[in-house]
Amino acid sequence: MTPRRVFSALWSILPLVISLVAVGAILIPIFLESTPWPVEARNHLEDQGVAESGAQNLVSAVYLGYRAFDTLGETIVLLVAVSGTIGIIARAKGALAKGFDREDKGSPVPAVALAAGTTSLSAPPPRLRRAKTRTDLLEVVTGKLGPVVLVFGFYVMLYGHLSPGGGFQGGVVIASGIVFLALGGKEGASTRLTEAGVLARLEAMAFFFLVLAAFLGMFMGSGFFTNFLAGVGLPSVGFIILLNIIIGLKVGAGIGFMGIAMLSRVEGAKGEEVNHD
Amino acid sequence: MSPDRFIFGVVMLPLLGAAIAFIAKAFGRDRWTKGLEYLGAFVGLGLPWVVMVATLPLVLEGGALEGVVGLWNPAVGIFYRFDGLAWMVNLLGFSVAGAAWIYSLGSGPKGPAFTAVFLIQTSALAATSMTADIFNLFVCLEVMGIASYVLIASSDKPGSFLAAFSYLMVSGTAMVFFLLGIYGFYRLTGYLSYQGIATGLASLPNFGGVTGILSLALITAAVAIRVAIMPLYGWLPDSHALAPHPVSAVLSGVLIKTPLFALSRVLLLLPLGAQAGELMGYAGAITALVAVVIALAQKDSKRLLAYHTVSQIGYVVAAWGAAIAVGVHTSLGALLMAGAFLHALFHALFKGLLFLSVGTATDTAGERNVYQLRGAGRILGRAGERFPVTTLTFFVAALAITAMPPMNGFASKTFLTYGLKGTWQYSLLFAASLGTMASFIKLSRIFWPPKKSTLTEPVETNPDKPMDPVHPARKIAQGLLALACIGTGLGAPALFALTTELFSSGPRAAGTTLGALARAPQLYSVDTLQTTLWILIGGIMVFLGAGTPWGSGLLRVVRERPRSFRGLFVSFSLGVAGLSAWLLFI
Amino acid sequence: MIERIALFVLFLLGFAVIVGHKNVVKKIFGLNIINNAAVILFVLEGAKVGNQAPILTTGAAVAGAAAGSAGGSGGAVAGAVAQMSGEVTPVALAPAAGTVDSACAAIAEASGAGPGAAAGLTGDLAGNVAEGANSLANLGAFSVVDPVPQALMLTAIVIGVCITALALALAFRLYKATGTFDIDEMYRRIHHEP
Amino acid sequence: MILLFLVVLIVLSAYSVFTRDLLHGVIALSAVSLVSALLFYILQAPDVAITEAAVGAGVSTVVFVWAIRSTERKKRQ
Repeated sequence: MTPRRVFSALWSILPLVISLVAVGAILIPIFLESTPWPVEARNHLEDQGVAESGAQNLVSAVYLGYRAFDTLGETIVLLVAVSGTIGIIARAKGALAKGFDREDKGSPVPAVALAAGTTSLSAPPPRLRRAKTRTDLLEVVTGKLGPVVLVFGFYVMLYGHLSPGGGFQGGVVIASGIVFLALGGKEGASTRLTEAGVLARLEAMAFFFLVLAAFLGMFMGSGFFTNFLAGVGLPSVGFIILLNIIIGLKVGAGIGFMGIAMLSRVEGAKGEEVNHD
Repeated sequence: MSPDRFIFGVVMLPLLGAAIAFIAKAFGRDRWTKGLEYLGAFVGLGLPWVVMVATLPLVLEGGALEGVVGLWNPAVGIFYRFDGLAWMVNLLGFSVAGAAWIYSLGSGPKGPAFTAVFLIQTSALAATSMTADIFNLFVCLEVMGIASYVLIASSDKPGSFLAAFSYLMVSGTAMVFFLLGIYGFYRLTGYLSYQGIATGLASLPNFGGVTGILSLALITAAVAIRVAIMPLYGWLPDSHALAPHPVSAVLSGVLIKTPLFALSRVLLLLPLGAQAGELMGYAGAITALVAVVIALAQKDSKRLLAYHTVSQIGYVVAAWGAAIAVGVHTSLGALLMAGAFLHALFHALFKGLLFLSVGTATDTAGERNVYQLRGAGRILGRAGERFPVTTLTFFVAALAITAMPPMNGFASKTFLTYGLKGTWQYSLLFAASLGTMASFIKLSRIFWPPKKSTLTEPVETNPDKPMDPVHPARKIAQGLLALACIGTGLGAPALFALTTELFSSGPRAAGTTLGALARAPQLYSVDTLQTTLWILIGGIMVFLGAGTPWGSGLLRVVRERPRSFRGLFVSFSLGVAGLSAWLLFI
Repeated sequence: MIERIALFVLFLLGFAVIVGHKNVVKKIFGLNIINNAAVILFVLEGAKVGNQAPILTTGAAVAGAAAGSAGGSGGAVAGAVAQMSGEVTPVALAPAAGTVDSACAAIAEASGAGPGAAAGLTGDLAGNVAEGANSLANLGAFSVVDPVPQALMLTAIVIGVCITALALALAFRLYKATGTFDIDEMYRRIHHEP
Repeated sequence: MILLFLVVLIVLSAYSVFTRDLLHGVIALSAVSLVSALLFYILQAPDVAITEAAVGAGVSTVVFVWAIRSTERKKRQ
């Protein structure tokens, strides 16, 4: 190695070293800060959390009660991410249905020539691995396991106020149950739950009800995102259960939808199912 | 119903509209889809105006709606505050988003999915403007961010995917730093609301020491990424240049300013916030000049506009930082803040208009290169535009951005620079004005008649090519924005008075008098008109200078400077480090 | 201390990958790693104030919550603690509570306007505080960790995964367009398009 | 105890970053998520543990595996 090459190697990692040193110097005091952890919020929740929210699981109380607005934002992030991911994947196939419908056909923008993706740039189209991804064993096991996983997902979702878990976690389990059903389903005998259209509708409705649940407080309770169920005489924990169910269905449908979209892309054969909704 | 019940309408109505649009997408039957989508857009972009009008009296009285979301216990709940600042930011957001959505009917991506994501972004803007909780700010910024990545990628070009990816990576990383900043503050004070953190820090010896300062630096830098000031602007030009036109309009017009004004709430409350604002103001002044030089060097018309966004946001940040540094409760601070806000508002209008009208012209002509395209007005005429709406609206916007009276840009730049007179930032901003003038003379060449000698003009060589007619929705949106540019220009003094009035209700300012504000700057005086004349002459000189071999060589060097993904992160690290060092050692 | 240094190392590793590695999928790995480090830091430190998971399963809290979920609403909680409220006054409780300063009393007061009030707890300020004192009495033996950081981190984890999914979708499209995962190569191929 | 978990996390993260095979990296990353979930469990954060296991080791692994399967696993020479 000539000194020149050593120098150029050093030169090329110089930006990395600079940024690491800068970031490290800033972050180390924050990581090593050792003031005692504040306990005001903890004490308050320990004393009054159950009375105020109705949930024994204090994390659920914070997540869906005190700071439910954050959770709404998080759900929206998930919604946009799923919708955007599916849109980006779907358009890769040249299909327009699921993502943004581009209708400016024939417009003379030169950039449209670039838009076709694989065509313009000098990339060899990568070969899809067409190994047999479905075996009989896989079908039998996932097909039988799917309903069990679904039931477990509903359990996690419904008991989030008492035990660890909740709408989001339950929703993810439900989504994996849906994907299992989709993997195990025999041709022609699949349940409606694994159809992309049904999932998209379920997700849209659940999102609508989530917004509605936040809204109802404005009219029935005393303000946005208030526990309006308590205002009409239902137990106050009902609000958290309601949000758990809505979020669980929304997350389950959304992630399940994304999983099926990705699955059908890898398998190639069932790809169109996602797109002609 | 009392206002504090329905005030969240500005956040929730766009969300409801988005939900309706998602339902339209999921249950798509051809006839109903469009109807539901338009209903969603009306609910999301139209109805919030009712809330805005209903809260105006309260806000005008200097009042603010504040409390805890959902009336949960304040020990853990999320605080919000809807005051004059939030009202103004919402005004900015809903006006530009409405016009851009109408424009999107005529071009670019559309359909219920686009409408839904667009509405979610608008809702995130409203939420960002009124939250008073640091973790909620984090969530709002993430929602805003993810919606904008998706929208940028929706133009379906490889370049836009790369732009969206770079933006995602750099701002996703910055948001993790933001999270660490939240950690620092929560660990020190035990609160997440701005007010709680401020009181908590004030009670600590030395304001929480190094950790407090560094947490502030991390949060400020992560927001500054979104605002795109000097070391941290690298992601912006590609994404704004390659996004669909209506998305570019909203990204440039609204999306990069909302975090700035949300940040001002944090900085005005926290100790050392004034110093952080001061440094950002300096960076803003430098940004204004540097970005305009790069803009002057660009070939692509939309990229030129994107660099202008960086430059104009530099103006806003320069005045904003100076206002934070002196505090908005002082009369100078209120003047500067009002100037900064008005420029942000007016820039949203005229830059939105520029993106839309240049977008229409370049789409119709099929050419985006400033050096190639000529006679865009005639091409548009051939495409069926009898009345030259696009040409006229382009020139309205160009006059506005170059600060020619009586357009709104003239008014806001006058107000903005008035408070900075005599400082070194003022001279930088003046020099940037010359560059702006020069680059818009350059850009306006796309509307000049073609030279006889050039045969490169694509449409002239192919006169039989069928032209797509310009969609009426585009013209309506452009017309609305142009009227807004002229109208706000004429009504600027009244707006300025209103803005200063509204800012007087900002945090910490309660109870202080603003009597000194009577001396608001005279808009049309010999002095200001003289400055305008100098800018005009100087701008023409710069334009001619850029045309000389020496000038164009220099611009080519600027245009072809190396850019890389890694550079984004190196400049981010250096930016955070610089801010921290400034706060630690000042 | 040494645990946090380890987390710091983990964070720096992730950041170095984001900045330095050429492969975009590895960069997304890096984003995951730094997010994970921040989440662990929050939870780790938030867990230092207690020794129990923040799920109340013993004492008056359970009775109250069980009654609440059974349909008795918060009113049952109020009833359960009402008998105590006769004997102890809030003023007497505040010093007795030890770790709870006067802020706690103020919070309890504020809670009168919260959802608890709507649930039928109005006027049971004394009851609230009495219940507070009851669980605080056991503080030495049993106290929960701070649930707030955990709730925040749930949000942060989910947002992190959403960002990851979107980034991967974009990386996939970029791969289809350029045929490479090398970021510099991507810049070169896309920005030097004729 | 906690330190042991953290060391394992660092080792697995480093492996996921430095291995040449992206699929191995993804598996290591999902192991990172699982170890973190265990860590959260012993840190008295069962909710975070469940979320990390479901989301980090489940969803994100699926997305990664999908992305790698439909593109390339190792750098082509």
